[in-house]
Amino acid sequence: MATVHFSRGLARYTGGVESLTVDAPRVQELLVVVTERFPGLTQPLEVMAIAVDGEVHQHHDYLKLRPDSEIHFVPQIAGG
Amino acid sequence: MSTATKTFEHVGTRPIRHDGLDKVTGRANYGADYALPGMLHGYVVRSPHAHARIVSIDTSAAEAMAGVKAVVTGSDIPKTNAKLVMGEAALDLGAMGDNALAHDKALYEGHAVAAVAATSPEIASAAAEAIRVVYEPLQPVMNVDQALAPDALILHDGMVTKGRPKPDAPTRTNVALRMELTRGDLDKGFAGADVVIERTFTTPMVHQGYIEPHACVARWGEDGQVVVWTSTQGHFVVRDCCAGILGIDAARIKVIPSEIGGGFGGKIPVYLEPVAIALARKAHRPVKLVMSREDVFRASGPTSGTKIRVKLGAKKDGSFVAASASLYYEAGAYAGSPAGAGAMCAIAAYDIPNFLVEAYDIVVNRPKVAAYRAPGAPAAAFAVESVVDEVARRLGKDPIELRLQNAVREGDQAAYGPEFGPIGLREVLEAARCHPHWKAPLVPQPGRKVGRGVACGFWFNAGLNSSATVSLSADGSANVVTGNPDIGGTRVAQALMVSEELGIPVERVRPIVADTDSIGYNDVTGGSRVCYATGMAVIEAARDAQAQLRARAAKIWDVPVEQVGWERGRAIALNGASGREPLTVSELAAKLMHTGGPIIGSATVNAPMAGPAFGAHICDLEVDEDTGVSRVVRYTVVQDVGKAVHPSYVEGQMQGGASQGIGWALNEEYVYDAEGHLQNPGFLDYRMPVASDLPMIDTVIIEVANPLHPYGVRGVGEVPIVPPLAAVANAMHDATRVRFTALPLSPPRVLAALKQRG
Amino acid sequence: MTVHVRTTINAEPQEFLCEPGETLLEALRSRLGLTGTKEGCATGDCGACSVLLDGRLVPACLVLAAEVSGREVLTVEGVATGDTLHPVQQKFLEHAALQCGVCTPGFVVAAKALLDHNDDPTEEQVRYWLAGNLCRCTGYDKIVRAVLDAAADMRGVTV
Amino acid sequence: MPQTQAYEAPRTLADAVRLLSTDGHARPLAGGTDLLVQSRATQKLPSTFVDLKRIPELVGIEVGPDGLRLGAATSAAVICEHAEARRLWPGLVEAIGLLGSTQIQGRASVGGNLCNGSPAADTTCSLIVNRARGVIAGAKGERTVEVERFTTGPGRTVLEPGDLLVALVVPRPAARTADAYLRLIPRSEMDIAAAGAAASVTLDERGVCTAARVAIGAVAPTALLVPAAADALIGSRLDDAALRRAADAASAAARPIDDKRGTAVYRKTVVGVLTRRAAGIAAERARARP
Repeated sequence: MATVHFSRGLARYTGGVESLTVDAPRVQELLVVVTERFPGLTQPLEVMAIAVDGEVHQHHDYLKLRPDSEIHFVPQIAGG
Repeated sequence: MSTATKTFEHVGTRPIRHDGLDKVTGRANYGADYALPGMLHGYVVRSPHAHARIVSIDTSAAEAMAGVKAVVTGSDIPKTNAKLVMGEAALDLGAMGDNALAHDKALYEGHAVAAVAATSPEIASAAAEAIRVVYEPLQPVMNVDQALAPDALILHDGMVTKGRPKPDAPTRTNVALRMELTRGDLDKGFAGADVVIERTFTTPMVHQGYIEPHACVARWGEDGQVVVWTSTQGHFVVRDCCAGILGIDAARIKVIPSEIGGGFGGKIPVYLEPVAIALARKAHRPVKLVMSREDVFRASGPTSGTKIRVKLGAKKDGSFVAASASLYYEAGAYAGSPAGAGAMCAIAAYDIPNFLVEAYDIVVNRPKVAAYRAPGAPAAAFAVESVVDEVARRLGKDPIELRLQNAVREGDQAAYGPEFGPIGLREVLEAARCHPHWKAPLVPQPGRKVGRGVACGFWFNAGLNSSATVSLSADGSANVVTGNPDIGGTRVAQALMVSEELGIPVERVRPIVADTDSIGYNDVTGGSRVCYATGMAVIEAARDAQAQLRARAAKIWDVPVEQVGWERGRAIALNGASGREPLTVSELAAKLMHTGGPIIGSATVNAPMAGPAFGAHICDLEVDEDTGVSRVVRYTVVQDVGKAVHPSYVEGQMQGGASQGIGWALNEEYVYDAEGHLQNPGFLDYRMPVASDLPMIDTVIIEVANPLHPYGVRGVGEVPIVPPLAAVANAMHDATRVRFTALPLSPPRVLAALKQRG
Repeated sequence: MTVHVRTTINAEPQEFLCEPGETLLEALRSRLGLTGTKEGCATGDCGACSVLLDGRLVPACLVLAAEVSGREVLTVEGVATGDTLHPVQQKFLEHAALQCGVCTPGFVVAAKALLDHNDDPTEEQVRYWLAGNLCRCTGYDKIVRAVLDAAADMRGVTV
Repeated sequence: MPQTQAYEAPRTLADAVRLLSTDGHARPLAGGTDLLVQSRATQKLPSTFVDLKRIPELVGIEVGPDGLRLGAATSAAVICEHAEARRLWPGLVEAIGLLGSTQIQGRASVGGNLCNGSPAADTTCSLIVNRARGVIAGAKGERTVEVERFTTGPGRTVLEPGDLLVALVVPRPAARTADAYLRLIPRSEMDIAAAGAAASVTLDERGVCTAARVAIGAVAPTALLVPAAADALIGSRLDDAALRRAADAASAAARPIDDKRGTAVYRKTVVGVLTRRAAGIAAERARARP
């Protein structure tokens, strides 16, 4: 079960839930579970990238998750 | 081999760049240097209004003029909602197309509304004057405060604030995005602080200031094949943007990059290219478009003006316990300021247990901002590093000590999310503390006050996608081909990497920047990613070639390939195949056709991560207290670069970034009147530093290897523009005891503050 | 009324026709194919179009092409002697005094003009002489060093 | 934009005057550093460029017993190379040396700087304090005008259609007389003055100021001669108190505006500072003179 962490900002949309364990093979499936559980997160997550085990990914849908994966949502970086 | 102990033969040397000879003799071709047979000259008609509805455009008189071959308006650019994923961000092709030629509204002074192509520049400009545009002027929204006012005019109907819950009812807003970073308990954190400093800072909109104006030539072949010659930081992005905006297959567009006369982020967006293609399609002839310097200032590139509130709490011992910050960034005419990146950089250098950083992206009637060297970070660092300086003074602490005490280290979770790997912030700060500059006494000149300031800066750096090929010639020379325009010496760095891997002298390696048809996809030259990510592709391509060379040696020696090693540019026989003399690349190359034909090594990398980097700058500033005129008299840049491939060009990046930051701090700013007309669209009154404004800029290269790169390379180019704003302002405070919260520190502003101080 | 200009450019006789209001910069670039001289502003504020007119440093964007009749123009293309680079050019390469390189032709011409009349300038003299040449990439450090080194080199040659 | 129809390079003053007086849209071209920039910016190209630089009276610098004669189209670079002029009018030549970059120096002329009519023109204040006069040729013959009366408003001068500024003449300074000019720019180079001040002072054998002229620039529609500032200096030994009184008089005389180059408040303040410093430098120079 991967663990998803919600920052205090995001926890406003989860009713205060700060973490959640999800059984999902990949990020794509994990996001489905998370947004079904907390529909209010859908818009806020649009502008976030995902850090899986400390690595930030912009294109994350097919990223495989380990049972002990830690997932954080972080802002996207624009330009460069 | 660990990168820390890795020794290099070629990397770290300072050979003459391959493209240098053409550049010192005037032979190198930049964007405006191309001319084709039958080429037409284009002219872009631009809005004189900062905000206006376009009622009608009558092009008939222009079209009827002799020599006019095509006229285009917004109606020639399809409206689209398409997005293009470019590296880290999604580009809004609809906004980009609307920016290239306005559809319904002119959103800033200088917004392109029509364009003509004619047989001479004179006819084109005369025809442009004959185009009748009827505007319905609207009240311009020129800054963050005006945009957020309850009765503010709305730039874009239907804008919703991303990052906020979907509104139940339609909202009217100029806020395109809100995001935040939080950790811990802010109230508790501040409650435990002995010192709390809170201030609000502003920075002006500034321009990248590249010396070469935007320029391109487009040809629409009768077979439907489009060729574009252009000065850009990323020709693949030009191709994909033009394809998306105009609805053409990307494969039908070939973009040939010229040499590029500076970009700093400002030559990532497309402005002229879709217009030139649209004109060329109508005219059936090649079309050249060149921006004037005024066009460049009015209608391309600036970075956001900002308003930033920072609150920082520290204990008496110096440890930071809480921070909050609100960052408001002007996006210009369309969503997409670097507010988010600013927020993520704001406190990235420090380990603070409790924080809340929020950022707002706000549209205003100014040109759409483009990336500018560490976009978003300099303004945020100006605010935060000024407050850190104030905390140090309040606590009576050395400002470098205080920063060291709170500096993030490997294993810390960055404020913006991930855990830091090996980073060099502490090494940088230690080096700054030990530098003779930091210890030198300040010597005031008669009639002048002198002060010293220090500040840190952080930038993520980017990885992204790169392709490279290394092809070997029978004489033992090699070409290394990539797809990243070389703005500051990346070609010679890539050649050095090939030399390192294959043992070919660097002058026998020819680095090439190939067009979009001739090399695989490359993301832009930006994000300080070329030496890092494209460098990785080059190294992998060279290693691919090296593996093939080993196989050829195995063939020559008639041994299994496992018995062939590679050492200092030569194939060597390993145990079991001893007694055979090593074969150099030249010797192997001479036998290419007998051992299996040409060798081409190739690689494509998709690097999701890069090594983040930190710098610290020390600034000595003199100020004439009677006039408010100040000069930077000594400046030192210390930066972790991972590994300097060509140290001269690494130093050059550090010096150049610092001088841009000094200009931002002291004199550069967009000056608009109340109607939204830019008052200083030229180099005379947009005051970039000139040679006599600056001292020599000392550099200290720190090398904390980046484990993600085979040589330990980190991005270099962006970090050095982050600290100067605060370093200069902190020096100004040291000299005058006035805390400046608004940039630039222009003489009138400084003198006014000194008078107020008394 | 087209103007017929007979002049000398980079020590070679040149003839061309131009419009009366056309600048030397426009004529060099679009009529004579001498695109080494760059346009950065067209208002005399950036120095990218620096050329020598009868040995005097001028901005080609503020000279009419018609004015150069009977006079001598030197552009960046004429600074090297055959395959031998001028010391300023050589030192720019050695010191990595260019990044994007678009300001480089103007700097080369301006620095050559300085060293033509002062072969031992101070750092301050170099900085003020070159204040009309904008460079946005380098922060000028390596440019100033290259010019000082070229001056030393030239003194070494002539002494 | 209407195109320029002709380029003329007359060899005689008479030809130049004829060309300019027969075509109201013809414009004289000296260095072109203002004319070419403005005609592009305003999209108003002259019908004919009348290049003055091949007319002998218009180019060249001479220092004689009566003083200095500057051909109006002489480039700043040529003037600055004239050692005798530098020695006699150090402030004036320094002001001329401040006209733009090295490149601009190769083109820009004092005549052009004056005829452009900018209140911020660097040379005007120095010409005024040195009692320079402009020699004007026109269809009706030649006349001379004191430089302080030459400019009548921003971009406006006493020149009438067909008039041509031929030269500037500056009388030789009296004994123990010297000048200085300072301007305020945000950078170290390449800017238009936010304020400027020139001073010329004459001392007697005991070091008492017997004559002075002070002029200030960029703080009013035209450069201003400030008699009150001169009066503050005359009779003093040019000590700090006198210099400060002159500074106050200059600030009081200033009528600046707010614009992109500085605020009115700022300009009013710094023009005093510049006056004080310029007068101080002029005093030092005068003291060093026989």
